[in-house]
Parts: sequence; structure tokens; C-alpha cells
Amino acid sequence: MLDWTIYLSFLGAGLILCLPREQKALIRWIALASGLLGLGLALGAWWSYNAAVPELTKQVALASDPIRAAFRVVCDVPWIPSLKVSYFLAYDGINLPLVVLNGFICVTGILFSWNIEHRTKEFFAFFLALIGGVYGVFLAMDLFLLFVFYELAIIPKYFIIAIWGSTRKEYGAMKLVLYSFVGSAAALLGILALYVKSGGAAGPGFDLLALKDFKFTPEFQFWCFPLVFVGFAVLAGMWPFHSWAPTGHVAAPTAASMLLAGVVMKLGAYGCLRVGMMLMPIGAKEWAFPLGVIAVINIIYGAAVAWVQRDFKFVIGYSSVSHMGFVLLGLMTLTTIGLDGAVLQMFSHGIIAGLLFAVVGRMVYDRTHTRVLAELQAMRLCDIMPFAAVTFVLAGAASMGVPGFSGFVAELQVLIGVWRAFPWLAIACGFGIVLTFAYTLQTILRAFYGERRVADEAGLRDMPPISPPEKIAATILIALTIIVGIYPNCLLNMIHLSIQPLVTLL
Amino acid sequence: MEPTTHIPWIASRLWLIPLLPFLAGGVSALLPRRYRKLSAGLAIGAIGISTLLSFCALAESILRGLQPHAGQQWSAMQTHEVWHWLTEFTWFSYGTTSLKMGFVLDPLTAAMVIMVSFVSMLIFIYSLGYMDRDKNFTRFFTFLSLFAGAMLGLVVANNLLLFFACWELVGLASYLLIGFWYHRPSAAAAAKKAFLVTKLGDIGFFAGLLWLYHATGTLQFYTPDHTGALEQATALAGLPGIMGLSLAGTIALLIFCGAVGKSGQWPLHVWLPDAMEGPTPVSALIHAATMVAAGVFLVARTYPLFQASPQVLTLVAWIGAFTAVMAATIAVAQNDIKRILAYSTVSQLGYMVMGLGVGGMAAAMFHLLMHGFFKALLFLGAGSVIHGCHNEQDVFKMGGVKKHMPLTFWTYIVGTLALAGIFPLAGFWSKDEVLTAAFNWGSGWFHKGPFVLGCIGVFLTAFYMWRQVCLVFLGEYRGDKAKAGHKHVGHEEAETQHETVPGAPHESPTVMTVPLIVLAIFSAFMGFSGLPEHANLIHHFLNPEHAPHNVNWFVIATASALAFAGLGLGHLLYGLKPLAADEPDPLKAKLGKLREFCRDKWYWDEIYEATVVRFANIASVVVDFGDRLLDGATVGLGLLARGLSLINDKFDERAINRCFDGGCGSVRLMGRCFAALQDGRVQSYLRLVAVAAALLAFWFFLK
Amino acid sequence: MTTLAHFQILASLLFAIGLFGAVTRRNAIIVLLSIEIMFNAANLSLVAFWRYSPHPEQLSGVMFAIFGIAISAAEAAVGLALVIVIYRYYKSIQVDEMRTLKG
Amino acid sequence: MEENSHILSWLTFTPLIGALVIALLPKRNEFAARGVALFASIIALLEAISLWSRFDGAYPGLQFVEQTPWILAIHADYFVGVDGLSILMVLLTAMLMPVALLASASIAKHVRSYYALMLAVQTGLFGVFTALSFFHWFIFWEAGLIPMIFIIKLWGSDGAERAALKFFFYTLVGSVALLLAFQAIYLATGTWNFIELRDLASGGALATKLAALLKQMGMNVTPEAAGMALFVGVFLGFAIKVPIWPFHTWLPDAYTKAPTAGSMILTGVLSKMGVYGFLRILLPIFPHEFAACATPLAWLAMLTIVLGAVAAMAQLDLKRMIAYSSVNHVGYCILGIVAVAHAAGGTSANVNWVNEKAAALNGAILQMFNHGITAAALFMMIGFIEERTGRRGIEDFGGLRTVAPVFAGLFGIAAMASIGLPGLNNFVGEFMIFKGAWPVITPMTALSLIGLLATAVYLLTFIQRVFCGPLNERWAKFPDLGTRELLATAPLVALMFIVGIFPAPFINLTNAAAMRLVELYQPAVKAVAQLTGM
Amino acid sequence: MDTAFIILSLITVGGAVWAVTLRNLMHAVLSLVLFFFGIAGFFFYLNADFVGWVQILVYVGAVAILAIFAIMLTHNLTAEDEPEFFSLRWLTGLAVAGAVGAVLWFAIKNNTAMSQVAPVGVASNVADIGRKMMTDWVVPFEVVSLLLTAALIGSIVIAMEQISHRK
Repeated sequence: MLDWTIYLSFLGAGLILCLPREQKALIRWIALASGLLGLGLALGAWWSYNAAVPELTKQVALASDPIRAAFRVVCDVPWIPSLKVSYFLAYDGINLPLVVLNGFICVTGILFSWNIEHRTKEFFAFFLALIGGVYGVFLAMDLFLLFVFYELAIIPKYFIIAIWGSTRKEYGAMKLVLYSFVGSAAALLGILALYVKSGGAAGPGFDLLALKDFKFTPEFQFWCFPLVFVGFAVLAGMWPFHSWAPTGHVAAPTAASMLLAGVVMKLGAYGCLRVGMMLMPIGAKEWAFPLGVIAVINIIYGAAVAWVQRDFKFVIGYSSVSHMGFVLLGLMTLTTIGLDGAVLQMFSHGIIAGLLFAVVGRMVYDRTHTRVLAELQAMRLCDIMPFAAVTFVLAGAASMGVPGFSGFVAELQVLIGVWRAFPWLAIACGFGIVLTFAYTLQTILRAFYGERRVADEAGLRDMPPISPPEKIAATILIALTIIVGIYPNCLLNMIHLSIQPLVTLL
Repeated sequence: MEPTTHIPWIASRLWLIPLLPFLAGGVSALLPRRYRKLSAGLAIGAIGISTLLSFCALAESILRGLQPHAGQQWSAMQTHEVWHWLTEFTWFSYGTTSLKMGFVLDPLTAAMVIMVSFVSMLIFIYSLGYMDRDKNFTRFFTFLSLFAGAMLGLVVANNLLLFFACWELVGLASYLLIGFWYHRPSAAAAAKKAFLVTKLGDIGFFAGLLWLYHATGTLQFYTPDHTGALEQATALAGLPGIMGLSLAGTIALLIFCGAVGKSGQWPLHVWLPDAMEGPTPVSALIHAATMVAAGVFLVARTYPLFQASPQVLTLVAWIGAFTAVMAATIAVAQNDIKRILAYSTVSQLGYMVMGLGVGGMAAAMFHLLMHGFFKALLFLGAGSVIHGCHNEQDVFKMGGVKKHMPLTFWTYIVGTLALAGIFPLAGFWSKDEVLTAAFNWGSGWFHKGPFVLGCIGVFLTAFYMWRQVCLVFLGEYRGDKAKAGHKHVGHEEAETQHETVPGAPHESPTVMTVPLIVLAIFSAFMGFSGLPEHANLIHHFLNPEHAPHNVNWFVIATASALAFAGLGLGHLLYGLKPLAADEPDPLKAKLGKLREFCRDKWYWDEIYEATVVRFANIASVVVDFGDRLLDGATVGLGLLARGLSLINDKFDERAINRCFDGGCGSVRLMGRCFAALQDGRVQSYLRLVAVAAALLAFWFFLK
Repeated sequence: MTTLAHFQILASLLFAIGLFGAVTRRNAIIVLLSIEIMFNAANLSLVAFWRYSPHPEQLSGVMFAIFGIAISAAEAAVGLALVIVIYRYYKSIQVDEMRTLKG
Repeated sequence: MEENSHILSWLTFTPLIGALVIALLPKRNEFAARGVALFASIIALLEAISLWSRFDGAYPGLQFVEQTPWILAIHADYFVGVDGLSILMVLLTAMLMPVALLASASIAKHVRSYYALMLAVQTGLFGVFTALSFFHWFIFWEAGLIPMIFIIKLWGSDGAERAALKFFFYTLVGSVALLLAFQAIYLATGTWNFIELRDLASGGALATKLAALLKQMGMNVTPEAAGMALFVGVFLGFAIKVPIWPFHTWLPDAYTKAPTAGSMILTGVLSKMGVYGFLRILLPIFPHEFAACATPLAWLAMLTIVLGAVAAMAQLDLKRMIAYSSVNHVGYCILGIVAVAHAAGGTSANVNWVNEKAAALNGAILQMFNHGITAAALFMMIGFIEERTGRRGIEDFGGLRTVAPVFAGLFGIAAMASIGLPGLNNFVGEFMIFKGAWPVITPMTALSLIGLLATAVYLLTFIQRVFCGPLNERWAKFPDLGTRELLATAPLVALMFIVGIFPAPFINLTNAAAMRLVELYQPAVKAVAQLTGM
Repeated sequence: MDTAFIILSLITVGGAVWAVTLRNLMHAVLSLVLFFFGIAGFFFYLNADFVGWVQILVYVGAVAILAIFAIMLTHNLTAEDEPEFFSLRWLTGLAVAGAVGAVLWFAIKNNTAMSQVAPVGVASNVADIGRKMMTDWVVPFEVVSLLLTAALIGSIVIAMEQISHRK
């Protein structure tokens, strides 16, 4: 059933394209409906999988191929038999949370885009197409298929940013696309090398689960792993290939920023884990330390740069870079707890970044038409839009890794993993955390709690109030981060189940 | 409350004595200001009952002393036995042990408690008149009751901690009462000074207490099984302490610090004269009769510790002797009637401390008790004079008061003579005891020193007291009869007085004179309780282990002669030819700079101002500045991090983005190069295609 | 004896001449005609191949040639129509002046 | 004692429920917000009293324990309970909050947010004082912090943002150090549970596990050094929160700029979180490290006491003065705690040493409680002054006793309690601390006595300048305490007397647990004593 | 190599060369007609009679006429600014054509199959072509017919549109 998330998104996009462009309300509702249906499917899968976790744990423990045992196959039909490409969709505890995340970001993104009036039809069509592509990447268990969806997701991104974006939108969009393509080119090279080395069509083909059993030679893994890993990690915002992220996020319209930071960056990290680490564990081990150091640089560097930004959205953009550093670092610890944390951090950061961008882009920018912190400071927005202020404070707290929110559990696990793997880096991460608090708090205070120094009081008062769709969406996301923060079991159990056998490979 | 077996009911209910004034104080603290009579009634009633109970305690004690003991001859005077009636209770438990507290009734307690409660009661009554018009009358009795409770608690305590607690509370009461006229900045400052200076001594006391507690495991002075802190003094004498002293000596020294502070001994005497800013009954009660003597009582109470350390006793003796003379010299040159008495108090306390130091514990206590009566009498007399002279305190603005206030005059004369040590008044006997003890202390100039100083003090005492009597009571009234009020009393002060009508001095009301008379009687006759040799009841009562001194005629003669000499000199200078108004002090001409030195109190205040106070101020400023530096350093760290962040940002902008843009730029440049081929002419394309195809084919064929 | 090579070399020569014309001349009509020369050269080559092929009964070369002629006819028709239009537009049929394709 | 009751959970979340209710109230209804907040805090107080009445002081272990698995992947439990170390803190928190809310009447803007945040802070505090698993505990540790920042920032006086940020970052650096250290501990032991960690540590298993981990990781670090590093990390976290000199410079600003109730809670309870951390975490989990570091720590405690008090003497801002006084007073707690761990007397067979240390520990706990009451009362009364006059400078007043005698009297009592006057609460705690610390760390304790004197100096100066002297005519209309203010002050003052005169019930609550901790320390203390030859 | 081949070769090459070099457009087209005939001759020579007729019909009958019409419609009988001989343009053109010719010559020369003699009896009759056209080649046939129709209509539309525009 879960494959319908993909089809529904594309169907929705197609349906919207068929509608007359004047029917904006209908278009929105159709988009929302398809998003909700997708989310419903994802949640259903989550529910049944989560319920089955104890049972699966037993099976995994007994299975000869524990990684495969944790999987549930959605569909598996041959596609290009001559190349041994199949249409193979499956999910386990690693990608299921990400599918759920995508569902939530889709629904809330649509809600936050409710006010889009410029070429509404195209916007939602592109948006749904992008969502469909992302669903596809997360679900695909065939390398070829995965790559197809991966590329498929890039195109709508470009148009969404270039058409509906703001500051330097063409530049941002082009930068994003170029980085994505360069990254995916590197990854593609690696993937093809994997395919060829494993014997091409005669070997396991593109089937990820079969490929993982193929023992690639250490020499091969040594050069191929960084190719694949860095190729995917470019999309995860790995330093020094991160610079597309802030620019792209800033240029993108709200929903696209949410999607970019919330889900698209996770695509990269997911690829790193699923393709890079699962297929080339020896390479991962060889490269763990240098890449771990880069991840720490990500954390500290992103946080430090975020601290001195003058543009509200840039702060959030760089914060994403910093937080993705935790994901990469968690991956590079090669420990169960670190990987658990990394996957949870993917989910958590997806939610939080979505929320932050929603506040910045939708609630604040659409009303004040400025993102310069100094100007916002002079408005003292907490009096004008308390809901936005509270939302941002909560989102900020979650982003800082305040205990009780999802970020804390994830970062805690990552850091424990880091202690295990590279104790000295853990201390460096400490600085990163302090910097994270620094910029987040500073931003909260500046953006919402400054001193009123604006002459045009009336102009401030005339801002439209926060609309119901925004409130609903923000509430959903806040609730999610708190629920996951307080009861992370709901995701951690399944993540743990799937990560455990994976770590035994490493 | 677990009374030990077979003790009189009063001994097991000793806690009632301090509790009643405490309760009175507590209740009147909650009363609104208008309940003046109720408050005063409560206070006086409570202290009255306490006094009665104190009498019972004294009586029981004396009876206990008279009782025959197994195997001993019937002789009250000869019981060489120390006895205590103890009660104890647990304050709280900790660890596997508990902190016990208790009360003790022994001769020391009995003697002290009766003096304190009786004098307190008299002064309470006196205050009814003196404070009649004060708007904070209710508060005054609250504080007085608090003081009485604390002081009595201190006396009956069988526990150093309880003693310390009450000690601090009397300090608080003293603070509150000195600063009673809080709107006067001088009063507020004096109160603070009193509290802080005594607190300084208390720090030492507290340290001694802590050390004693650790060393003995208890703070009870005496316990039924003889393991009390004092009962272990001998053992402590064998342990090492600091500065070459034994542990007992160290603890004694620390405890003595407390006594120095509270009893106004040099070098912590500076607060006591300033404390005269308080109402006169307060000066009489707290800063003359009782609280300041608590230091002496403390040493007497913990005397076993001092006895275990001769070095400390020597120090005590010398400090006492020095203080006695120093304060007397200052008193000679003072003009304020209360300040003269205050320095006299310091001086007399010096005698007591000296007495303790030279081993005459009973003598010191005897002097303490006697001093309590006659100094209270003098202060109340002075208060009466001040009252009568419309708040005038400068003796040079008085004179001839004898005519207007005869009763005050005669009682004052009794007090003066008692203080000067004129036979047969109380002061004669007690001072004689102290001097005899000092005389007998040891041989050599070092050990005779305190005695010699004491003798000088006797002369000076007699002189300054007679100077005061002459200036105040003899001659003609030098004050401005037309002017009411007092120059250094604010206008609000006026309402504390009876009348503000201008006129001559007048006699005080009965409620004030009756206490004077009672105290005068005690001052005159109480001395007979301490006749030298075998008739020395007090000595036997307080210190049965040591035999009293024999009569030392040399000491009696010297002291009496010096006392008379002092009186004579005083009369010569001030009595024969009463001073006229605005006439300067005759001493000014005779002593010159020396008088100024004495008048300015040996410049102690200035010395402390320049050293201790300045040091404290500088220290606080330095620490505050250091804090700011520290703060700055941490803020600097933050700024450093921020600076690094800015560098990172620039790196992102200049390096990473530029790399990307540069990369894109080079791609674009390349594109431009190729675009140049694309000149839009179909034929060019064709040419290109042809050449390319040719080349390709050529290459293909060559292969 | 005339061998296949003769025909092919002739066809190549004609092709080269056509190519020369196509890249050298400026007049659009001549360029078009040069292209027709190249077409014809190719047709000649095809028919020659057929003639010398081991299986002439399949008629492949002939068929190719016929189709080629048909297509080139269509091309010529369209091309010349375009030339006319271009002339109207630019008042010239100098191919050098048509540079809208410039990158 | 009772098991299987959820009273602690209810207690913890009662204020949070209140906060949620306030958040749902209509915007304009400020009165309802005040009412709900006060109601919720009083309910919490009643729950705390019920807890207290059922608490068995003689039982040294944990009571009212609730433990359920929470996050399986990291073995984190929901684990709460109280024992003698925490019961007083729970009571203090429950008691101070209604008082602080009563003292918040002058809050005029964002009323709902203010009360909601205050209640959120209270939940955080309850959580900290009842949690027994690091993960769980840390949530509340931070949860109390964030609302506090906003309370300072939004309702504080000029410059509050800077103060709030400074407070936040100081604390944060500590928290991060703490967090990192605990992650390493978890890695070595696989548990977050304080009680298990304590048992591991006292059995020496913690060191073994640490050594095993280091070996497994191939790190060339001795387990002792690693243990010490972890100790330093955890210490830093608490030292900043307490704060111990020289980590205290955030405090004067934060306390000064915070709104009255904020200062009350900050000084009354929040600073106790750090001390409580010493008791609950640092002492039990690092016995050897603590014992080995006890001497320098004792010096630090001494410096905290003395420098805090001396710095207070230099302050011209009343609130800042009391803030420094807070540094000084909390220093006593640390002195008492250090005495427990110090090796002196460790080799002596004298059982008296155990009792001395028990006295110090009991004293430290009692001092936490006492200082919470006293300092809160002082801050509250300065807040009353500020509300009436808008000023805080020591030179701005004079003679207020003339117009506000009741106020002056109550302030005097609080000040005297702070000075350590016998019969009032602080004396008992300080006496026990000094009593216990004196034999163990004599030089530091002796020097700390200077703090007692300096405290008297600045507080009496305060009284002298503000309440005594001729009345500053500007404040001739200065009103005396109103009913609401009396209602807020009276319980605190009453407690000062109650604890000061009858400390036994309070010490009985703590003694068993304190004694157990002290005994737990004996092996470590002995080992260090033998090593250093004390 | 027989005489017919040589003559035909000369006609075709000559026609082609004139066609691409003559400056007068009309002359160039007439040379081209000559060239077309030459090619047709080759077809006949190669026994592909049908193709030869088609060549004549289409090229001479249609293309050449069309070209002449085009020339006349553009009022452009002489190309004024045609490049001079031995200008850079000529030289590059020669080089390009020479290169392609050389490559082709090279390919032919190195191919052994090129030296074979023409088999006997190879001929194409219209019936065979027609049969083939309707069987094996029916799809291309249809496509081409479609293409032709489209080209026809297209060229008319292109020309018409511009005419209508001018009105």
C-alpha cells in the first residue's frame, strides 16, 4: 500500500494540472487531500510496523539475513530485466520514519502555502511532484530506481525556487540544482562502479538488499565509498559543499524551504547510509574519522556562521547545515547508538527545520516583508504576533536540543556514539552545542523580543493575523517534536531494530 | 525536658526565667503601637515574675550550700565542692548523636541571675517614666523584654551554644536599643558599630565554640556524668593548639575574643561609648550593668578552660589592666555625662577582666555584681539629670543641679563613692578583692604590673567621678535656662520628654526616683556580702574550691589613699571654685596636649578608621573590581567566539561561495568560448560538421 | 572495366563539390542547390552499390535512391519556400546575414 | 513511606497543568490567570505537604518511588522518588512559588505568559528534585532554565537581556559539560540511573567499567584521569549553577535584573539545583575524585563565601548586594558538602568524624532550605521597595522605618536571619556546617567565618541607610505593607522562626539520608587519606 | 572504365562545378540541370531505369524549375557579393570539401570490395520495384508520402503566410 504515497502524489499533481487555473481553492484542497492521503498511508504503515516491532525483533534475531528480515516489501516487479533493474519498493525502520516525515512536511507545507496566489496550479503540481519523488527515493530499494527518483526530485525544486522564490532566486535555484547534479553525478559514478564490480546484470544487479551481501574488495571500497558518500552528502549539506543550502533555503518559498531543509537534505543523508555505508562497510570504517571530523566542522562551522548572520532566514539556513552535521557525525560513529541518533535526528531536524522555516518565511516574512534581524528587532513582534513568537520559541528550543524536545534525544544518542568512537570530537561538539544555543537564542530574542523603535505603529498593527491553516500546521509540528521528544520510543524502537543488524556489518 | 533526679523544682524550671520576658517581648512585638500600657505591663510583669523566680533560685542555692554532706563537717563556708543542678534537653539529633542543651543552676548562675533580673526590673520601672512620651514606647518594652530574656537565658544556660545564641540575641537587643532613635544618623551608626565590633569578637567566640565542640564532643558545660566540656578542660590542656598554646588555651583565647568584644575591652572597646546614643535606661541596663558584663560572665563560666592555660590568663590580666587605665584616662577628659560613665564602665570592666586574669574569678564576679548595682544607679541618676536638664548631656552646661534634684544628687553621691571605692560602700570591697588578687598574682614587675595599673585606675576613677559630681551638681546652673531641648537632639526628640517648657532643672517623677533609691541602698550595703577572709560569703559561694585571700592591709591602704587622693584632687580643681558658664575645663591648661589625647579617646576610632575600616572598604572595592574583571574575561571569551564566527562567515562568503561562483564562472567562460563557434551562420556549422565528421571517420579508419 | 570504386570516387567527388558549394556560396539558393548536388551524389553511390551488390534482387539501393529523391524533392520545396520568405523578411538571401542561431 | 503512589508525578505536573490552563485562557482575562496560577501553586503546595506528612524521615532510602521504562533504546527510565536529600527542596519549591506569585502583582504586561512561565519553572524544579535518572533529570534541569530566561528578559529591568543571556550561557556551558560527562558515563555503565551509578561507584565498579571502556577504545588514558575528567565536567555543570567562585559572575546581573518573583525563585530554588546536584550526583557518583579534590574545593568554597560577602559590601544597588549575599550563603552549603568528602580524619577510628560530617551534610541541606526562605524574603522585600519607588540604590532612601515600621521590622527579621542570628533559621544550618567542617577543613572554615562578619557589615549598612536616619521626604508617602504583601511575607518570616527554634523536625527528615551518604563516603575518604597520609 | 562512364563523368562533374562556381544564378541553375541529366545518365548506365526517369522528372522537372522560380521571385539574378576566387572563404571551403573528399577517397581506396566488377544481368524493372514498394517497403513509403504531402502544404503555408502578412 505504501507505494500509493508515490502514485497519489503524482496523481494529485496530474489532476491539478488538468484543472483550470482559476480554481485555486479546489487546487489547494486537492493538494491537501492527496497530501493527507499519503500521510495517512505512511502513518498506517508506521502503526502496523511499530506494532510488529517486538515480533520483528525476534525474527531479526533468528534470521540468517537480519537486515532483510526487518524489511517489508511493498512491491517488487522486474522493470528492465536485461540490466536486472526492478521496480522494488520496501521499507524498514530506517526509511519508514522518513516516509512519515515526508508525509507530515507535505501536509504542513501545503497548509503553509495556502496563501500562494501566483500560479497556484503550477506550484502545487510541482510541489506534489517533488513530494512524490521524495517518497520514491525513500522507498526504493533498487539502486537504479532510487537514482531515478533522486533525479526526479531535483527538477521541481528548481522551478519552485526559480518561480516562487525570493532573494536571488535564480541564483539559489541554479546553485541548488548544480550542486545536486554534481553530487548525484559522483554518486552515480559510484553506483555504476558498484554495479559493474558486482558483476553487472549477472550479479546481484541493482537490488540493494542483494548487493549488500556482495563482498566488494577493500581497495574498491576505499575509493568508491567516499565517492558515493560525498556524492550523497552534498545534498545533506556536508561542509564544504554546504553552500547551496543557505542560499537555496533563503531563495525558496516557505513550503520549499521546509521541504528542502526538512526532507531533501535527509535524502542525501539517507543515501549515505543506505547506499554508502550499507554496501561498503569497510570503506565506511576507513573513512569514518576524516568524515567525522568534517561532520564536526559542519556542526561548529554552521553554528558559528549562523550566529553572525543578519538575515533571519540565513540563520535558519546555516542552522540546518549545523544540524545535519549531527546526522553525518552520527553515521560516522558506526555505532548502534550513534546511527540510531542519526536517523532520529533526520526525523527530528526535518520537523524542526520545517517549523522554523514556516515561522520565518510564512508567518514573519509574508507579513513584515523583511527578514533583516535588525529591522525585526525594532518591531518587537512578540506583541504583534504572539503565536508566531511562541511557535518560534518552542521550535528554537527544540532546535537548541533542549531536553523534552525531539532534538535532544537524537543529539544525545549521537554524542554518546561519538564518545564511543572519537572521544575528542565529543568535546568539540560541546562547543558546537553552545554555539547552537547562542545563535538560536539570539535570534529568538532579536526577531521577536526586541525593543519597539518603529515609527509606523499602525503599519505593524495592520498585519494580518496568523491564519488557521498556519496555526494548524504549526501545532502539528510542535506536537510532533514534543511527542517524539518525550516518547521517542515511537520511532526509536523501529530505528533501533533496523540499525542493529546494519551495525553488525560495520 | 528531662529534669535530672532530685533537684529543686526551681532548678528544673529554670527555663521559665528567660522564657517569660521572651514571651512578653514576643507578644508585645505583635501589638500595635497604641497598646502602650499593655506592653509595659507585660514586660514589667514578666520580669517581675522572673525576679521572683530568681530569688527562689538564689534561695535554693544558698540552702544547698548550707546543707550538710556525708562525711563532712557542718560548715557552710567550708564545702570545697562544686555543685550544679542540671536539666537538659535535646535540641536536635544528627548523625548518630544529638545536640543537647540544658540549663544549670549553680552559685554563679544564682548570683548573676538575681542581679540581672533585679536590676532589669528596676530599670524597666524607671523606663516607664523616662520613655513616657516616646511614640515607640511599645517597641521599647518589646526590645527590653527581648534583652532581658536573652540575658537571663545566657545566665542560666548550661550549654555554650545556647549561651552563644543568647549572647547574640543580647547583641541584637543592644543593637536595636542603641538605634532606638533610628532617625538620628548617629544613633543608627552607633548601633551598627556596636553590632559589628562585638560581632568581630563573636567570630572568635564562635570559632572557639566550634573547636570546643569537636574536641569534647559536647557543648554542655556540665553533665551529670561529668563529661561536660568544662569538665574535660584538663584533658584539653594536654593537647596541642595553635601558637604554642595548649588546645584548652587556644579555645580559651578564642572565647576570650568574644568577651573582649562584648565587655568593651581594648582593642574592641570603641563601640561602648558610642552606644550611649541609646536611651539612658538602655545605657544603664545593657551598657553598664548587665550585657557588657556578660563577657566577664562568659570567662567566669568557662573559667576551667582559662585555668588550664596560664599564658591566656596572663594576656587576660594585662588586657584588663590596660583597658582599666586607658578608659579611665579617657573618662577624665570627657564632657558628656554619659560618655564619662561609659568610659568608667569600660574601665571597671577592665578591672573585672583583670581580676579574672589574675586568678580571682570570685573577685571579678563580685566586682561585676557590685558594679551592676552602682553603675546602674549612676546611669539612672545621670538619666534623671539629663531628664531634668531638658536633655542636656554636657556637664559644662549643668551645675547646681543639687538644689533642684536633691534625691538624685544624694543617690548619685552614693554611686560615685561606691565606684570610687570609698569604705564601706560596695565598690570598696569588690575593688579591694580584685586588687588583692592582682597583688597576690605573682612576683616580678610583669606580674605586679596589673596591680600597679589598677591602682592608677583607682586614683583616676575617683578623680573623674568627683569632677563629674562637682560639675553637675555643685555651683550654679550654667545651662541656657531659656532654651529647651538639646542641641544635638532633633526636634522629634522633644516628644520623648515630659515637658519642653523652658526653666530650671527639676526633680524626676517617683517612678524614676524609687529605682534610684533602691539601687543606692544596694550599692551602699551589698558590699558586706564580700568581706575579706572567712566572712567572704560571695567567694565561698562562687568559688568554694579556692580559699579567699587574707586581708591585705597594704592593698586596702593604698587603694583607699589613692581614692581619696583622686576625690581630693577633683574637689580641688572643680569643687572649691565652681566653674562659671563658658569657663573652660581647668584641665585644659594643666594637661594641654595630653588632655586632648585623652579627650580624643587615644585616637582609637581614627586608627581603626584608617586601618580596619579602610582595609575593609578597599578590599570590597578590590573584590568588586576583580569580579568585574572576571566578568569581563568571560564576556571576552564570548566575544572571541563571536569573532571566530565572523571569520567563519567571511570564509563562507569569500572562500566557499567564491569557489562555487568561480567554478560556475569558469564553466561559463568555457561556454563562451564554445559559443564563439556558434556564430549563427549555417555554413560555419556545416563546415564544422564536415571537418568533425572527416576527422572522426579518419580516426575510425586509422584504427 | 568500370569498377565500383570508380562510381564511388565519382560520387565522393560530386559530394565534395556539393559540400564546397554549400559552405562557400552566400546565396541561399545556390546553397540549396549545392545540397541537391550532395543528395544526388549520395543517390549515385547508393545505386552503384545496388548494381554491384551480391543480392540485387532485394532492390535496396534503388529503393533508397527513390526515397532519397522523394525526400530531397520535399526538402527543395520547403527550402525554396523558406528562401522566398527569408528574402521577404531580410530583403536578402545572403546566408551570412541570417545569424539568429548565434549562441 | 509508601510505594506505588503517583504523588510525585502529580506534584510535578500540577503546575504544568496550571500553565496549560492559563495558556488556554482568553487573552484579556488577567485576573483569571493570576487566580489559576495561585490556585495551581497552592494545590502543589498541598500535595507537597501531603507528601511531607507521609514521608518517613527515619528511612534512609528513597520513598514514593515511581519507575517505569521510558526510552528503550537508551535504557532511560522514568524514575522519580524522594529521600532526605530532596524532600526539603521539594517543600521549599512548593512553598516559595505561591509566595512568589503573590509578590508578582506589579507584573503588567504579558500577564498570562508570565504566570504560565512561572508555573513551568516550578514543574522544572519539582522534576529536578525528584528525578533519579539522568536523562529524566536533565530534561527538567534545562526545562527550568528556558522559561527563566524569558522571565528575566521580558519582565526584568533595564539591561535584562544581557543579564539573561549571560546567565543562560554560563549555565549552558556547565550543562554541556555535564551532559558530555554523563554521556561518557552512560557509555561506560549503560545506565542513567543515579542510584545504580551510586552503587557502582561505591563498589568501585564504575572505575573498572571505565577502565574496560578505555581499553576497548584503545585510548591511552588512565581510568583515574578519565574519572577525574568526568568529575571535572560534572563539577563544572554544578559549580556554575550554584555558583562557586570564580564561576559566579553571571549571578549578580541575573538576580539584579530579574523581576522580583524571578529573583526569588532564582535565588531561592534555582541556585539550589546546583547544590542539589552536588548532593545527588557529584558526591555519590564520584567519591574518590571528590575526596581527592576536596582540599582545593574547600578553598574554592571559602573564596565563594568570603569574596561573595566582601563584594556585597561594595554594592550600591540593593538587589545586587543581596545577589552577592546569595553567593556567600550558598558557599556555606558547598563548604559543608566538601567537608563530607574531605579526607581529613579518614584514617581516624574516632566515630566522631562521621558525626561531624553528618552534621556538615545535614547543615548544608538545611542551609539550602533556609537560604531559600531568607534570600527569597529579602528579594521580595526589595521588590516591594522597588515597586513603590522605582529605585534600588542604597543612597536613594533613608528613614523608611518611620513611615513603614512593619515593613522595616519584617525586613529586619529577614536580614537578621541572613546574618545568622540565633533563633532564626540560617543560624542552625550555618552552625551545623561550621561545626562539621571545622575539624575537617579547619583553615578554610576559619577563614570562612569572615563571611559571617562581612554579611553583618553589608546588611546592617543596608538597614542603616534605607530604614534608619532622617526620613527622605521624597518617600513621605511610602505605604507600609498591604494585606497581600503581608500574606506573602508572613509565611516566610514564620518559617524563619520555626526552623530557627525547632530545627529538629527538619533535620530528622534529612538525617538518615545524610548519614547514609556520609557512610558511603567512608571507604573513599579512607583510601584518599591513606594515600595522602592525613 | 568505358567511354560512357567518362563522358557522363565529365558532364556531371562539369555541371556540378559550374553550378557551385558560376556567379550568375540562372547559369548556375542551368549547369545544375546539366548535372541532373548526367546523374540520370548514370542511373540508366547502371540499369536502374526507373530511378533515372524519376531523377529527370523530379529534379529537372520540379527542382530546377522551382529554383528558377525562386530566383525570379527574389529578383536576384546575380549574386553581387559572392566571394572572390582564392578568398579565405574559398580556401576554407576547398579545405573542408577536400578533407571530406579525401576521407571518402581513403575509405574507398582501402576497401577491397570496391574493386569488383559489375555482375551481369542486374536490372530493375518497375514491376519489381512496385511489388517491393507495396510489400517490404510499405511503411517507409507511406511515411515518405506523408512527408511529401506535409512538405507541400508546409511550403505553401510558409509562402502564403508571408504574403498575407504583407497585405
